[in-house]
Amino acid sequence: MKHFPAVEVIRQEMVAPDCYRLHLFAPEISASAKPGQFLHIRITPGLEPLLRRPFSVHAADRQKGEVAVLYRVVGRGTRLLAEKKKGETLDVMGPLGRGFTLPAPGQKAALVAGGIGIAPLFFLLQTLAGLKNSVHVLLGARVAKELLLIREIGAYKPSLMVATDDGSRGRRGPVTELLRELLAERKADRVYACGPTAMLKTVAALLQKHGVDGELSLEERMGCGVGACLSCVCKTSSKDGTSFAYRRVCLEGPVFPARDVIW
Amino acid sequence: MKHFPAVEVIRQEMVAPDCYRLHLFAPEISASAKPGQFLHIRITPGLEPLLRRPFSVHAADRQKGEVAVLYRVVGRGTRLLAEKKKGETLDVMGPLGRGFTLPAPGQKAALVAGGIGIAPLFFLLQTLAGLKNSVHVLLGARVAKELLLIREIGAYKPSLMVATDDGSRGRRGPVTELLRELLAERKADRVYACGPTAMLKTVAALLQKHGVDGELSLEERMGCGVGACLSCVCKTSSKDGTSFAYRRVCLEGPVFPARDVIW
Amino acid sequence: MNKPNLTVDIAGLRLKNPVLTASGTFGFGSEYAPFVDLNRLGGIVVKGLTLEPRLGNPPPRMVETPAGILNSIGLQNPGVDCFLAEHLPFLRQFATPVIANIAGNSLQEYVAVAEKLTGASGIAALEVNISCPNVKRGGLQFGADPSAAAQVTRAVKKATTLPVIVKLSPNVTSIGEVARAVAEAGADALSLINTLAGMTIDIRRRRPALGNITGGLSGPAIRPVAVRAVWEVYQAVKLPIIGMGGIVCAADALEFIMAGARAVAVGTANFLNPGATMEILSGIERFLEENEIGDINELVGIAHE
Amino acid sequence: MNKPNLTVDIAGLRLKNPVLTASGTFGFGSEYAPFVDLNRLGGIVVKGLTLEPRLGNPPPRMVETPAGILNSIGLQNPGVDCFLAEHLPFLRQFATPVIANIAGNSLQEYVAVAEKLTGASGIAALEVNISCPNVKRGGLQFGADPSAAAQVTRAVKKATTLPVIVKLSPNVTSIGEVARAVAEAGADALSLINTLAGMTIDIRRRRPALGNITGGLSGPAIRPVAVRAVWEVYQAVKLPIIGMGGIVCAADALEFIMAGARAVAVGTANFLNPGATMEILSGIERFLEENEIGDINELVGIAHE
Ligand SMILES: Cc1cc2nc3c(=O)[nH]c(=O)nc-3n(C[C@H](O)[C@H](O)[C@H](O)COP(=O)(O)OP(=O)(O)OC[C@H]3O[C@@H](n4cnc5c(N)ncnc54)[C@H](O)[C@@H]3O)c2cc1C
Ligand SMILES: Cc1cc2nc3c(=O)[nH]c(=O)nc-3n(C[C@H](O)[C@H](O)[C@H](O)COP(=O)(O)OP(=O)(O)OC[C@H]3O[C@@H](n4cnc5c(N)ncnc54)[C@H](O)[C@@H]3O)c2cc1C
Ligand SMILES: Cc1cc2nc3c(=O)[nH]c(=O)nc-3n(C[C@H](O)[C@H](O)[C@H](O)COP(=O)(O)O)c2cc1C
Ligand SMILES: Cc1cc2nc3c(=O)[nH]c(=O)nc-3n(C[C@H](O)[C@H](O)[C@H](O)COP(=O)(O)O)c2cc1C
Ligand code: FES
Ligand code: FES
Repeated sequence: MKHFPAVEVIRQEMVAPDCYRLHLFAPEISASAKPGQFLHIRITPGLEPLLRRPFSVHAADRQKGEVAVLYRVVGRGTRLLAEKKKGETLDVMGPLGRGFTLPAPGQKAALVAGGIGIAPLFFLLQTLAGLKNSVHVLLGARVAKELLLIREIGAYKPSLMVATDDGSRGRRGPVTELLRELLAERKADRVYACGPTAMLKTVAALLQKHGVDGELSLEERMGCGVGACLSCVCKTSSKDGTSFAYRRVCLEGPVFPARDVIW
Repeated sequence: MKHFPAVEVIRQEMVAPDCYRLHLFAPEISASAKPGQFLHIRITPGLEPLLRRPFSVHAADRQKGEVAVLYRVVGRGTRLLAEKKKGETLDVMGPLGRGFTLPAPGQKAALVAGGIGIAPLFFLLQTLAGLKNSVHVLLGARVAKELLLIREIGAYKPSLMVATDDGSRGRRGPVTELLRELLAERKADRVYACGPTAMLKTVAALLQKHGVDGELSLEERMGCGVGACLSCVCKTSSKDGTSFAYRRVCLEGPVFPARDVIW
Repeated sequence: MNKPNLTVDIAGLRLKNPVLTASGTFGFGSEYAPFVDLNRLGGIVVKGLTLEPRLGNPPPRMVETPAGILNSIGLQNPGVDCFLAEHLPFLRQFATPVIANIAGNSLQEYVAVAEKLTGASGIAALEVNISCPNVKRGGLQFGADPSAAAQVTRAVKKATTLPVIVKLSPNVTSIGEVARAVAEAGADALSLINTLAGMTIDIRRRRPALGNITGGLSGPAIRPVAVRAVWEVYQAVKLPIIGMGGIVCAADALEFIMAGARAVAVGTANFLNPGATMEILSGIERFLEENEIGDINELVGIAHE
Repeated sequence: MNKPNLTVDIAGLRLKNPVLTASGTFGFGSEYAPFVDLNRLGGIVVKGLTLEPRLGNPPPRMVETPAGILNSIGLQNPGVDCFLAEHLPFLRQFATPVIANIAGNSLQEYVAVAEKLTGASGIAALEVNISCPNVKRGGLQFGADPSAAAQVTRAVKKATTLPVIVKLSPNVTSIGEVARAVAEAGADALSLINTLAGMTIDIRRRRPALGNITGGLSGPAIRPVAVRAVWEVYQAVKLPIIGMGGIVCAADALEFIMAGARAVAVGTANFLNPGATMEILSGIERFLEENEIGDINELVGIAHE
């Protein structure tokens, strides 16, 4: 069973302007979730908004039976979610979808996060901490105060590089510039990226250019979240090589091999 | 202007099981409301429920600029209303509609309330307290614990009689039995009634039988509350004597002369 | 930047802004006068008028549905003569065009009502309701069939010198086809949509909830249907369109305008918020300013490009 | 009291209860298997099948509307052969009838798909989709016209020995007329309604929000339209009806049943609540018990009495 109609809110905290982290008590989810998978949350029992909202699993504490999601308030659903308080319950489906493929032993991993894209990558970082791979984290945002969770990322001691659009912290420019250099210097064997579409597109192009493997966490409007409604599709290369196929972000994704995505 | 988009809740109290009294800070309404008029309240800024809900003005404190409504939780809207807390605001239109006609000097008034029907009659009682008319209050409910506001009614020192369906307090049977006796003893010159449809129908029949004037506060599903949509109509005798006419409860009512209503 | 232009021309009628009231939801104007500055409205469309007074349908006449309401008023109105004598004089005080919505049991009745209104001073246009789902006759039987719709249009056009706006029903297989027929018959403008036919059942009583059994669905629930209808009619005919159906805020109104409506009408939203028309009007103005658009007309149908 | 009877007969098919899944909202069953006991469903109606695989429409394919959603999937499906080879075997494990929803670009295609499914073991009935608003051909062009609808019905009836359920569109002037035509052509049952044609516009981009411009509206918003359609078709023809459109709880399902539906299908509600079908089923059972009704069939069409 992956449907929990009454998951308890343990706490909710604002981590940056308009950015919240919600901790839920969900031992089954916590025990089985893999980095890159997501939760499909019904924010209200009413009809406003009607649909569930998907959020990546951002962290899991198996001891305590907790999972967290990290999200930005962008509309009605996330605004309502931000009002949830300790002790209230949410209707949660999950973990859903296909997560990241962990690097092979010895592979150097690079995690590229744009803005709220750090959400699933943080969980990946947590998981990689148990392995021996070397890990780069490239973190981008528009301005310094929107760089999320720097201290907490630091705790895992990756090689951390930062970029902001306005140069208010770290490199000035898009985070993909950091990746470009990393790849040029052959410091990454496997790349994981999550962020705005334009960023992911650049990442995919860089990976192709350097012949490096990587995975992208995509977003699309979702209905069911389980593969039944075919609304969340993205364009991917088709298996038989002809034309293309629409694949479901909720079931065949949200994580896709970068080279499969057609932009 | 009779539209106040942000009326502050002063306090809300439960006065009986599922029965609440809501106090609002609304000086203009308080200053102008007449007994029998109503407020049209938008309980949520969202679309669930979509329409406003009408509630009679139950009390007004002009000194403090407060008005109160007394209501029973019967569905979605009233359930949400019961959750409103001090300091929250509500979008209120009012006072709306045509209220009760006060008795002429010397007339003996009888107020007949079934259940939550005491809501507007309490405000009438408050108002009559300033006049010299003798006042009977006939209060009915299914069981003793649903008899509303007995103590507060008592404070105005009317002649108070009580009936319950199960006889758990006062006379056993419908409150209209009390009215039947009162009218037979010619103790009322003018009758005011509010309550379930069946009760109002009996009141109207008794009034006709005894040739006594009276007014009834009616309820119908409302849209606009201001006379524009024609959804809240009740069947009344037509002015030209032929056939009948549908009159708007919100504008020509909610208070109608008992003899005008066609059942 | 200068204030953006909000003036729109509909059927030879100049409106100071594109925000009208929808027929049947704003009475004869006076009901909402304590809540809305009638002078600021782009136009007032009054409740549907018939030749004789009509009693309307038995209550209950309204029931809430998810994000919508069903109504079955059934064209209760005091008749066109009473309207002219008792209600129009009030409306003449305002610098806002009054559009009379008319209905009839027969072609002859439409014509008779149109003639009476044409003589009167203070009527700016006629809106011909051939789409009311709540009356046995005088409504949808004319609107459901392109050739009947054209017939009514021709007859009313002949009977009046006023601009004729024909109000279309969404309860048809092809609203574009009805629009074309009505356009060819000489309509000056179109308004759409009227309510969708619907009903609910009270499962406790095991009976239809409305006294009239079926009713017309309006409100936000039907907005996507209405936007698509405007989109389709915009492609089908060249006539100006007054769009309506579930508009509650400026963003909703802009959807209709971008889909091809030159003006919009606000119906059910008045019940939720008597200030809806005013908020929509100022919201449209703000949108134009923020996006540096000098003239509302630039947005009409822009989503087709 | 004994447990009330929930068994219903549709088109010669005995269903253990009246709660089905609506085509396109429940995939091929396996997707929801982790959430729903497929054995407890009255029936499973699978995603629309065509002769060849279909890519479907470009995204975005879904957008939320007030109390509803618009979708423009466009019949993406792997084709009937792949369904038979890869998906049907999974469904055969369950003691629940599988109803195959079929569509086509042409009469021939409907016939070819029907023939392929008729041979297969584990298909209990065909639901003929002549009402999809999201494809250029193979959908509504057959459902909008009574005689075209009758033609498809006759052709499929001839091609199969399976019970034939025809799925009707609400986007027509008279759904009763289409129902009569389809009934005369030999349909064994009817299902209604498919989605209402609709669209929304993204006012920031000034473009339609859906990749396909228009889509189909489903969910609670359309429920009153669906209930009325069932009501009308129940009066028009004697065939059993599967009712759907915005059902999210048992009370909603009971509305359809009282309006004349012998079974109901749950669509959009699955997305909100994967347990919706199960809750609706137990809610219906509870209603029967509380009201001491021994057989669900007693309630079918009771609101007409
Ligand atoms: C697999 C997956 C994982 C996600 N993980 C996270 C996460 O960890 N943290 C986070 O903050 N967000 C995440 N998102 C995006 C998140 O689901 C949306 O921000 C959220 O649904 C918006 O809901 P709303 O009601 O607040 O916004 P709405 O009012 O619905 O829309 C506001 C804006 O958000 C956009 N939007 C809405 N839904 C989506 C969606 N499903 N995908 C992309 N854009 C959308 C709309 O286009 C619109 O511009 C994820 C999305 C997917 C598909
Ligand atoms: C002029 C007027 C004054 C009123 N004054 C009071 C008052 O002082 N105190 C009070 O408790 N109630 C009063 N009512 C009734 C009150 O408006 C309804 O109880 C309320 O609207 C129910 O809302 P809901 O969302 O909780 O119920 P819903 O979920 O909408 O419905 C629940 C039940 O209430 C019935 N109902 C809903 N609306 C109305 C209505 N307008 N009239 C009659 N029945 C309705 C429904 O038929 C249903 O059975 C008044 C009604 C009118 C018309
Ligand atoms: C209570 C009510 C009464 C209506 N009466 C009329 C009418 O008399 N004539 C008419 O053409 N349309 C009438 N309509 C339809 C509206 O004018 C409008 O077309 C429809 O409600 C859709 O707009 P909305 O969703 O903004 O309400 C009525 C609608 C409602 C809700
Ligand atoms: C995402 C989606 C896909 C659908 N696909 C199909 C389909 O392939 N064939 C079909 O006949 N109906 C299809 N429908 C229509 C549903 O089966 C149903 O008729 C409609 O959604 C109304 O029911 P609802 O409001 O409960 O969703 C689809 C609906 C949705 C929401
Ligand atoms: S959200 Fe339904 S298939 Fe992905
Ligand atoms: S509620 Fe609209 S006329 Fe009374």
